[in-house]
Amino acid sequence: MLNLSPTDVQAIWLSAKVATTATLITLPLGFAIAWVLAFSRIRWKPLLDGLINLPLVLPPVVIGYMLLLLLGRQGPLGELFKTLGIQIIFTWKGAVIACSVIGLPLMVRSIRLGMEQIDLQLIHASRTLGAGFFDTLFSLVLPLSIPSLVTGGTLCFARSLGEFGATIILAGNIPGLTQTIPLAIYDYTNTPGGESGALSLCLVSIVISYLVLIANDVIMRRSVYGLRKVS
Amino acid sequence: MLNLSPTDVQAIWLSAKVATTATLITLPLGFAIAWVLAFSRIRWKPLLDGLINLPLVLPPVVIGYMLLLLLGRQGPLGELFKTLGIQIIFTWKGAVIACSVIGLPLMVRSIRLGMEQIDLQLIHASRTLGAGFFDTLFSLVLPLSIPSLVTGGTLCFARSLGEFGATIILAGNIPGLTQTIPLAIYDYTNTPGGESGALSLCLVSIVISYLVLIANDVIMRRSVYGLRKVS
Amino acid sequence: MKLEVSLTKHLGDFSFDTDFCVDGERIGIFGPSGSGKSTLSNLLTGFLTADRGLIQLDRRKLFDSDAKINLSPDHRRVAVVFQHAHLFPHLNVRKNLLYGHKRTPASQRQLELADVTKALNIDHLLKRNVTQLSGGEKQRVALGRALLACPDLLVLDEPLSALDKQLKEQIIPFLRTTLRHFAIPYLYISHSLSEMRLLTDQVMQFADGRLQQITNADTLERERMAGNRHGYLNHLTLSDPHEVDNLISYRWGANELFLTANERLQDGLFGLSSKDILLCKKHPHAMSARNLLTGTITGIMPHKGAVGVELNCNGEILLAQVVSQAVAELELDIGKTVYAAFKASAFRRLT
Amino acid sequence: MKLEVSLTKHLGDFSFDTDFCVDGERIGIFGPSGSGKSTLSNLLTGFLTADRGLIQLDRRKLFDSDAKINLSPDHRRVAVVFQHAHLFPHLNVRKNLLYGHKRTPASQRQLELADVTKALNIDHLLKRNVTQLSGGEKQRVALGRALLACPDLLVLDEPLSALDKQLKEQIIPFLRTTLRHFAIPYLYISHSLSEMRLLTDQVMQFADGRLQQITNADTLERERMAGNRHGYLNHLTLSDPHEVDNLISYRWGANELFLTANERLQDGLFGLSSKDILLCKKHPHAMSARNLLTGTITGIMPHKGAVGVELNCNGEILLAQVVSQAVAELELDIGKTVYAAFKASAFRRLT
Amino acid sequence: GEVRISAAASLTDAIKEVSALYKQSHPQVELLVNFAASGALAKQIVAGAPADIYISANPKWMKYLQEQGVVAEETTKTLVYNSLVLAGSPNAKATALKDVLQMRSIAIGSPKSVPAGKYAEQALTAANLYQQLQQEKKLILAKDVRQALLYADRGEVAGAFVYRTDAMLAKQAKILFEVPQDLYPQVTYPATLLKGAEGKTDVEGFYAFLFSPEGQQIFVKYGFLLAN
Ligand SMILES: Nc1ncnc2c1ncn2[C@@H]1O[C@H](COP(=O)(O)OP(=O)(O)OP(=O)(O)O)[C@@H](O)[C@H]1O
Ligand SMILES: Nc1ncnc2c1ncn2[C@@H]1O[C@H](COP(=O)(O)OP(=O)(O)OP(=O)(O)O)[C@@H](O)[C@H]1O
Ligand code: MOO
Ligand SMILES: [Mg+2]
Ligand SMILES: [Mg+2]
Repeated sequence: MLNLSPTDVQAIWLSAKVATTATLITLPLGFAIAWVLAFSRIRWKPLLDGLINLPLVLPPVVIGYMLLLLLGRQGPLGELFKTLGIQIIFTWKGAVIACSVIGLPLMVRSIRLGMEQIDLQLIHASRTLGAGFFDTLFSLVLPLSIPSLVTGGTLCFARSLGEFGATIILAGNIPGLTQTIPLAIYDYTNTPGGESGALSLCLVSIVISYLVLIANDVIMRRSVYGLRKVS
Repeated sequence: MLNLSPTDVQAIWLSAKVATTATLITLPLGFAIAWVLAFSRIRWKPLLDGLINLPLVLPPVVIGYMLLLLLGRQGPLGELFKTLGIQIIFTWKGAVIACSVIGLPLMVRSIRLGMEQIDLQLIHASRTLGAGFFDTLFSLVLPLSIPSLVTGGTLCFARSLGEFGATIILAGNIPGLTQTIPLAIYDYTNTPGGESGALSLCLVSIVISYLVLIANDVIMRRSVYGLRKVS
Repeated sequence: MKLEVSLTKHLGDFSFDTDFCVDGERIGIFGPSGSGKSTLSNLLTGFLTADRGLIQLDRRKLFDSDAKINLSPDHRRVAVVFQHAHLFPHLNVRKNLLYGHKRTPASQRQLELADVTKALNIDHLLKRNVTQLSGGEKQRVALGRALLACPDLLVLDEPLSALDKQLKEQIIPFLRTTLRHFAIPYLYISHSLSEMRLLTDQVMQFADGRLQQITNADTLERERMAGNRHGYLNHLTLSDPHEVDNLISYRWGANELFLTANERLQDGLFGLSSKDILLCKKHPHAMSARNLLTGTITGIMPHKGAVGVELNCNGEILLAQVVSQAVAELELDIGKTVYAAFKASAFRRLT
Repeated sequence: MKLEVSLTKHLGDFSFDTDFCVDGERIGIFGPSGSGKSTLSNLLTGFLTADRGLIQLDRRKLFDSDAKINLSPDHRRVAVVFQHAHLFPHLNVRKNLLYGHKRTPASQRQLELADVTKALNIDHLLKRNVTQLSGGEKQRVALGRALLACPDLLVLDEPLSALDKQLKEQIIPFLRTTLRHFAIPYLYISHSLSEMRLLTDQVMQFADGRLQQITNADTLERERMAGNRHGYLNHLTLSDPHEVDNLISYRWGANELFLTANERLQDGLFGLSSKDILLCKKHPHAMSARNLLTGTITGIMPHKGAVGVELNCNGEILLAQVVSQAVAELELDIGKTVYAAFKASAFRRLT
Repeated sequence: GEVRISAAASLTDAIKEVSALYKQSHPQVELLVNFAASGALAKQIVAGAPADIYISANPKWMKYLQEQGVVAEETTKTLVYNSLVLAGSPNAKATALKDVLQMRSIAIGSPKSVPAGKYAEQALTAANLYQQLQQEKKLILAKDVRQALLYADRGEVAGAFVYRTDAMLAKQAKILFEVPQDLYPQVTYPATLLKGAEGKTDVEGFYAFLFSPEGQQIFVKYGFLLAN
């Protein structure tokens, strides 16, 4: 039933690689931002909150366009990367950046929802025991946030698997090089009779995300520290 | 600075209407599904979980096509709606359906994360006091889930504001009728000198979502029932 | 109330296997931690389903594995008060109280809000948010909530064990009178014998998921007299108080007793520890103890290092406790007369 | 330890404004709920920042608004034990204990894990998950965790108030000896005078955010004698135990006392309530009370309805408590000699 | 009455202007135009989306609709033509097709899904250039023509094969040369009435206006070529 061409197989590997990398990048980033939003008392918090939410609110294509302006040959960051010898546009790194930006708001909101339930007294206790700010962050807040990190990671991974609009602008649609599953599906759907190819790739996406869901549940069950004690 | 044509203004109203309606639809639906996933012991739970996640995992355009097949002339639901005299495709209702389906996984996951922290003993107490299954659901679980409903609602609303791929397929891109903000932005990017129009619409999106974020924070602060008591 | 239970339930390593039939309104469940008390409570309310067996409450079958009957918790009419109050955090006190009441058919509502709030002294809290209550207030509201559901059976699963001693002492008399007052049959689960004595008529003793014996708390406490730091607590029902100088005089059967005056002038049940009673062979003349009764020895019961001496003082029974040397030295024996001295301040009001 | 505090802090309606300098190792903070005790604790640890003022601990300035000094909590070396243990749920007992220890420079580590687990009797719990501990075990682990951080000052903010009476009584002697043993200066915050008496040398009494007086717990308890259900608790240091028949004989200064034998044979501090002492004008001959001391009255102190009678029994001070009629009847007066009778079972071991 | 038009996205501006003009003389007619990719439009129509007029950017999707039997075939005709050009920076020296070999990188629409990309592939293959470009990894594939143009306009690529009409939208990029028409099939925009729309006066009126000199002139203004 599965009907996969060699470039499709490459697209699958690439998608898995991009989604995984994007998730691994946004996990620490999302954790840090969620921390700031949940605990710190900086003044421009609402601004940060709004900014983080942008990629959720704007159409992905617009986000892709903005990233192109930023990271392109003439963009401010693009020049920086060029001097470093790093090529972002038209490479899989571009896809990673696109997916990371799109997935970040989902990550941040999940982690924050979990973090806001951590007992402040625990943090107080940790500080008085000599743990500094960052020490407390890593030795206490991080492990207690695992359930929400897992949720955030799952959302980000899944969204990355399906991300199309921003990726195609930043990474292009080059089979074998930057073509992820959604882009390959797009190619199929724009060809009369391409349905079966598109369907096969959809199924693969579904299977991958399903595996991630199962992993999610397993980690979740192990890391909810007695929050729900069954009588 | 804002440079809005009459159809842009219509697009803004339509987007607000669509996002609001989609949020209002997915709230009860997401609540019910989250409940099943968090509390019930049915066997096909992982299946349901996977199904709910589909719109997150697959590219929005694909979801749009699937919905088109389902709701179209020959689709199983399409016939049903036709006998009811309801037209979905190429109406704002189509946009609502597209956004609802895309927003649902975000809604479900947020609500579930919150629900899983409700003390089971409270539910036990409610049942022994004579509250039946549904009664407990509405009089206890629902009010205690408000923070996560708010988070889910915010995510769904924001995502609906930005949804492009599924909407354009199901609702079409008809100015004044089904053209939402992302579709209008798409049109502008296909027009010479359309940048300023696109930018204006992006700004409007941002402002709307910002208002929703603020509302989120206000409700949140009022409804976290003493979960975080500052010493 | 007649409760017939015959259940088997396996939970991991633990097995609960019990068979009994009790008839009464005030029943205690006593046993060490992990003996299956809460398991029984959960089986009764329906949060655990037994592997096999039967639960019958009066004429209603709540569970019967043979007949495939298993009423859902909301149809069992068995309410619970847990160790922690578990009030609904989103409702104020009034709404918490009425939660079950609203859901009870009008025909079965035997109490109204005002009755219960008055009895539990929580009138002034009605508009409060539940996070603003003290531990004792919370527990009173939880009790009121359960009472207002007018259940056929109320299960109290260590309702006081999370409270501190002082609060406990305040709330027990309360519980005793309200539970009596509302005549709702209950099962009282606790580790504490003193709670049991005040609140139950019969006690079922559990160990390892099995019923050991059905007895009463008084008997259990006597058996533990020597080990108990406070000795055996005599329960004295005192009446007709009136002030005499700085003291209060009470009637105890045919006797007159004096208590210190930091007491309400009200009839009630008072505790007097067997350890607070001094026995003298001869009348001790001028002595600071305000109470001196003449008693005939009706029983001498050695319990480990201590000896319980049961006295009949004008028809009332008093249990004193002395060390074994004193028995010899005072030549205590059944039928002899001794003087029992105890201070006006030795009493503790129980209700 | 010398602690100098001079702080002003406004929190909503509440204002905390205090100025003191104490010198000692065992200091109590006493005051009603809402008097600012936890506020002081938070100001000391650094979770609240005062509006203005100074905190100086020995030679270190922890806070000085003028000099713009405000050490962060992790640099203050002030550890806290809260009412609820607040153990880290993701770490086992061992890792909880070592949390602060690992973060203390080796040069300042005065204790090792083994010392503390032994003293607190938690050796067997090391591998447990913290959700599997009882309330008392949790609190002991929390204490161990704070001790192992070897702080310059330990703040105990009602560390026992969430425990039940029985556990409290088990843990207090423990606390007393361990805190003594490890010689870490501490502030003990509590509502309970009896805890204060056992654990502190000086007591700072707070009300409404202001320091009322610096006194000691013994004085405070005497003042409250009549109101206290247990009267004033005499603290007797007893030594040289040996068994005599079924009893244990102890030395109390020049006196010999008999205690019931459900006691360890060990020196210690014992409590004897002023209410458990009977005074007789004449020698009462055969009597079940095992202890009869001759005492000279050195003070007569009326407190509301009760009268405290201070006796000198062969050089040791004992406070008895009688009702006012008894004073007249027994013709009590300073300089007179009376007999103090109390039972072998009236004692309570405190340490 | 209502006239519903489903038109390929590349016609957006031209159709908008034609509609505006038509409305001046026919204020009672309500024109509802739906712009999207030709394939998406075709699938919508098959699924039963309401449409009277369909204008595709290539014959492939028109043929698909004919096979589905939803088209009033007798009304199908070519509306306009387009041509393929290379757009790039004004400083670039490319003047003929073979010069692309000297360029840094070239953007084309993905040949699988974008008709313009397919035409570019055909032209380059005919000129024996495609293989070499591919081997040198100089080809950047875009999801549609606009995206290819965007890359050229922003200087991300040295040049992009796009339609003439698109190239005229670029801010910086200029048309460097036209691709010789003999190297690729002519780019046609077929239009048609859909079944059920025949006989509606308003629909037929607007359909005729599209082909009228007034209408056609507007297409020319946006760079389209006329079906002589
Ligand atoms: N879901 C479960 N799975 C396995 N064992 C369980 C489960 N629930 C309870 N147990 C075990 O059953 C035993 C009885 O528990 P139960 O709660 O009935 O005791 P209890 O008498 O109420 O004790 P306590 O006085 O501490 O409340 C315990 O050993 C407990 O560990
Ligand atoms: N963040 C705050 N905002 C306003 N008022 C506060 C705040 N924190 C504490 N208070 C008030 O300050 C007063 C002192 O509180 P504090 O916790 O220091 O009392 P306490 O002596 O520790 O009482 P307890 O014995 O109940 O623990 C209380 O009236 C309290 O309501
Ligand atoms: O909403 Mo998108 O642009 O199809 O990812
Ligand atoms: Mg239990
Ligand atoms: Mg406090």
